[in-house]
Amino acid sequence: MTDRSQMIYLDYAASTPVDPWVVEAMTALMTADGNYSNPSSTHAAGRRSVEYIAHAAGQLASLLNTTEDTLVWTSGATESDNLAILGAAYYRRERGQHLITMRTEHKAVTDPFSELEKRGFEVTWLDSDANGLLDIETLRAAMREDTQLVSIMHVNNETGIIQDIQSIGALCGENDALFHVDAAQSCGKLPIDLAALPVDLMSVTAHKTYGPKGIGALYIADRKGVHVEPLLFGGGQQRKLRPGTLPAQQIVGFGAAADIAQSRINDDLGHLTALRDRMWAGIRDVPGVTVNGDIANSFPGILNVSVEDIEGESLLLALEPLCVATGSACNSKSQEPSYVLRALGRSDALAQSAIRFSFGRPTTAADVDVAIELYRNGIDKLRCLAPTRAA
Amino acid sequence: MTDRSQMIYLDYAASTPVDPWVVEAMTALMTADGNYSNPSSTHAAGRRSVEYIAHAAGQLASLLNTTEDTLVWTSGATESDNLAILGAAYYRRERGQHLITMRTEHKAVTDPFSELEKRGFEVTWLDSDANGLLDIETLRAAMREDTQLVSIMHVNNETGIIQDIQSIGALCGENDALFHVDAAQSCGKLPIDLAALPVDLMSVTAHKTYGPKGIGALYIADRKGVHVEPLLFGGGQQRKLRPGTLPAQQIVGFGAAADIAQSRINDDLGHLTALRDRMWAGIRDVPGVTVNGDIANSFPGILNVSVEDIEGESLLLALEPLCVATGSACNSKSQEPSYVLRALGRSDALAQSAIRFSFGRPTTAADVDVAIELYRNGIDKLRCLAPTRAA
Amino acid sequence: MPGTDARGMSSDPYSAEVRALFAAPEHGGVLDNASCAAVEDQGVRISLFARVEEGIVTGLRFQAWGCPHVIAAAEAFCAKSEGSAASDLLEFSVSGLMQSLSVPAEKSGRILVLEDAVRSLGSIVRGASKH
Amino acid sequence: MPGTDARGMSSDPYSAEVRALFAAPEHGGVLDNASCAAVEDQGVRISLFARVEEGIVTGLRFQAWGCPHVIAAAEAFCAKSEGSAASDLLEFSVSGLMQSLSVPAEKSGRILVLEDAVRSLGSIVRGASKH
Ligand SMILES: Cc1ncc(COP(=O)(O)O)c(C=O)c1O
Ligand SMILES: Cc1ncc(COP(=O)(O)O)c(C=O)c1O
Repeated sequence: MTDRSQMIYLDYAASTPVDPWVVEAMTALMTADGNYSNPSSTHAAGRRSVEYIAHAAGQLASLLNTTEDTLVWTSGATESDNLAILGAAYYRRERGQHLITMRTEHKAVTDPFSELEKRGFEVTWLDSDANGLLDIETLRAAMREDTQLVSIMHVNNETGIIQDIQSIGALCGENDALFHVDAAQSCGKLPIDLAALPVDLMSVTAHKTYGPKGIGALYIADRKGVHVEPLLFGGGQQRKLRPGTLPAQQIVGFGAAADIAQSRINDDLGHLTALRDRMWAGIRDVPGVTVNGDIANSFPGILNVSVEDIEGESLLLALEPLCVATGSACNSKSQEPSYVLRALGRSDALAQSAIRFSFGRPTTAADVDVAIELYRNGIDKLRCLAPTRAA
Repeated sequence: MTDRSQMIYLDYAASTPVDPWVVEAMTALMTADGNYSNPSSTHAAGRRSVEYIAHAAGQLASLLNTTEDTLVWTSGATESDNLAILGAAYYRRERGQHLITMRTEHKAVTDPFSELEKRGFEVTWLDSDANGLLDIETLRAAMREDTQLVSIMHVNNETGIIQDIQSIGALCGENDALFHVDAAQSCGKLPIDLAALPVDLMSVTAHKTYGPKGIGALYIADRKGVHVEPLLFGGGQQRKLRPGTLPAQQIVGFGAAADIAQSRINDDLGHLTALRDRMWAGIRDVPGVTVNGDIANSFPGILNVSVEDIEGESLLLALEPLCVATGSACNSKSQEPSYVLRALGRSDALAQSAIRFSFGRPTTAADVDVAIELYRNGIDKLRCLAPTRAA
Repeated sequence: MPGTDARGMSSDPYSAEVRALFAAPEHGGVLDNASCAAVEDQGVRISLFARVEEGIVTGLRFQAWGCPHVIAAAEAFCAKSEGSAASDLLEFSVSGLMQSLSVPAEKSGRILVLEDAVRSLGSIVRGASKH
Repeated sequence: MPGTDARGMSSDPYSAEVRALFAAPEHGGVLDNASCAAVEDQGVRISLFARVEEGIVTGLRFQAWGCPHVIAAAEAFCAKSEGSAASDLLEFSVSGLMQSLSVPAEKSGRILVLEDAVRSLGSIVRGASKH
């Protein structure tokens, strides 16, 4: 068994620890003193709870440079993606039933689109270039009169590649198609200015940025024609867009996490860039190693590398006690090679050897050095063990 | 402004404080040590997270006397109700499109049914007797060949009335209709034995029983023909019934709350009964006061009373610093008289004067005595202020 | 924040002044040997009692059945109008009270019942003084 | 718990024995002047090297490309079979290893590649000794 005391967590793209200050803010909403009250209640305690929530909304709105009333709380980016995609598709179904997305999106986006296909909508699945980037001309060519929704993620969860949501959004605007962005991996990590970006709907989640799991939000631009139909019904909470007792402690946790992120986003990026560059410098000369994605155009918290002729599962075990991912966390239990890497044109074998190192605030250069050593040694060992092809 | 130091919270049916032990269990899942890992990850940290979740599932399953694999985690009872009602209606739509529920259900039940009506399903809305109880013969008369789903709550959130889910379930079984129970108000508070009860689907939530807000579960009986279609898509979590990164700290909080509830359910009931009886004894001689519901057949944590010729909003203000509810928390922002009380045949005026006192573990006899005094004094004062009708 | 369905609802529905007036309505009650006007409308009941001496309102009392804003407005009216000219009652308007008590717009119908009552009291007083 | 999509997946996918064998595969490598059998199938490659003296397997080495269970199984086979009769190789079955290493059922195809390699080694050894 892995000795936990020496476990090195390099899977921050899957989830992050919750900042202690966030935990403190959450705790204050759970115990004693009436702060635990139901925000739907009219009495003093309920109003207090509402004030906390409003404050948190202000914090998240500030991070994204938008206003509180554009935000709907959800249980996470998966629900936000569903609310955006199913909700907008139905809201605008009279206008047209053509939808566009990419093959390299997260399952929380591809699965709702597949469901819509089953229900009679038509979906165009765009390919990226070999680095995972969407060519704007590919999108332009796919646009139709009846295209009503385009969904392209900001930062890819497997490769870290950053899409040009500014240009994509502009193109969507010209075609009167709504533009949804899954920003689960970028919220709190890359600057996002919703006042300036031509984005209609954006999904965010707290647990990728030192907030709690199980709380997210959907941004719905305050513009004519931008709206979604709800997926859940009951109570009147959140203008009927998303009912249910508001989980005040979760929301306050997200708000606090957003506040912290805003104050240190540049420092974080500097820290992550240094770690990612150190890691890549340490392994780039390993024979057969390649980056999945494009370092020059990536969120620096993620480095995804494949290596030739190495079996991925054995490599992963050889890397213990590193906690890293193969494929994305959400799919990594299946032994299938990542569909995202396959979509970039990687062979099954290469995709299968992919390791996603992802770094976070607590990661140190020493952690990275251990990771480098384990990666090099692991590959050496497995190569020594492997039959020489000629044998 | 209310002085918070003397605020007396008697709104435990709206939400409860989180037990400190639960908070501790949650905190352990959020900070350091790898416990914050994504349960979808395959590495050691991810597996640890999964183990915590499995343990919590065991705790909730034990409280309800069922097995872990009948439980699907959701964001609360609102989502569970939606998943059960929309999910079962669509799953069984080939079989029949007739559904049955009651007018006195929570909005989280009535609103999904109203939505289904808009989508072409047929809903029979049953009336209760004057106490809020469903007469089994009323249900029998409503049953049809094509009835595929019946949804009746266990404990009513406004009146505390307890429905006979054993008999209702048996009748549903005879008619091959699925039976869904909204147990948001009874889970952890009344004994529930799912191994013995003829219930197919049951919604529960943590925040009404000293757990965190924003986490619930749907019980789906492990019986042929009992199934729901998912509302959300993405990832493979929870057998594709409800995707999204599992909010481990929330689940662990629910588990811990369930564990505590199981160990003290009888003591809690004794405590609440004593408080409720004390409260009622202290106000029953106020002229014109009546119970909404039926004390003999109610969950003792709730006492809902109306009083003749008193304006409800002024009564509520006169009761400060008590935190109590008029109508249910979820609707109390609208000034409409409670639709639940209207459905029991209360006049608008009587419904409008309704105050729901609800008690919890921290409530003391002294709290109740203050509540009695404030209630009596408030009514006296308002009656003195009111014009004599003859004037 | 739609997040809360609480835009405009997150704050205390009652201003400090409304709370104070509601908590201690010093002019609540009846006045013997006085003119009285009673109005019932919008689910609100208001009775006003006035003693007028030489064209001046020397005593005012109210009874009210209604929400806290109605009670507070009635109290505020009485407190302010004692000592003023009886003829002013006829021109009384609640708009000043609506503002100073921050009465939410949806309650304006109820508060107008007070205006009706005051004006009706004004005519009664004028009628009485004509005798 | 469907709650976790983790039924049967919540526990460590590797037994302590698999971990130990994978961490230190003492029989990994080649053997000079030895018989050799190589099989490639199911995305798995295995080469086995055996030195046989008087019908007894006196030395065994393996090379493998595959998942940890494949490597662990190859190592376990080598460790156990050194010193046994060469003729046993022909009857070798992986079912014992599958069980003792708790190999998940979906991987049985890959482990069978080891069985093929061992039996093929058995025939080669027999052929060689007939000379
Ligand atoms: C790009 C992306 N979208 C959506 C999600 C789902 O987010 P959540 O776990 O909050 O449901 C994730 C992570 O799991 C992600 O990386
Ligand atoms: C009977 C009933 N059903 C459903 C709900 C909704 O539960 P949740 O707040 O967990 O969404 C509540 C409480 O709000 C309730 O009392």
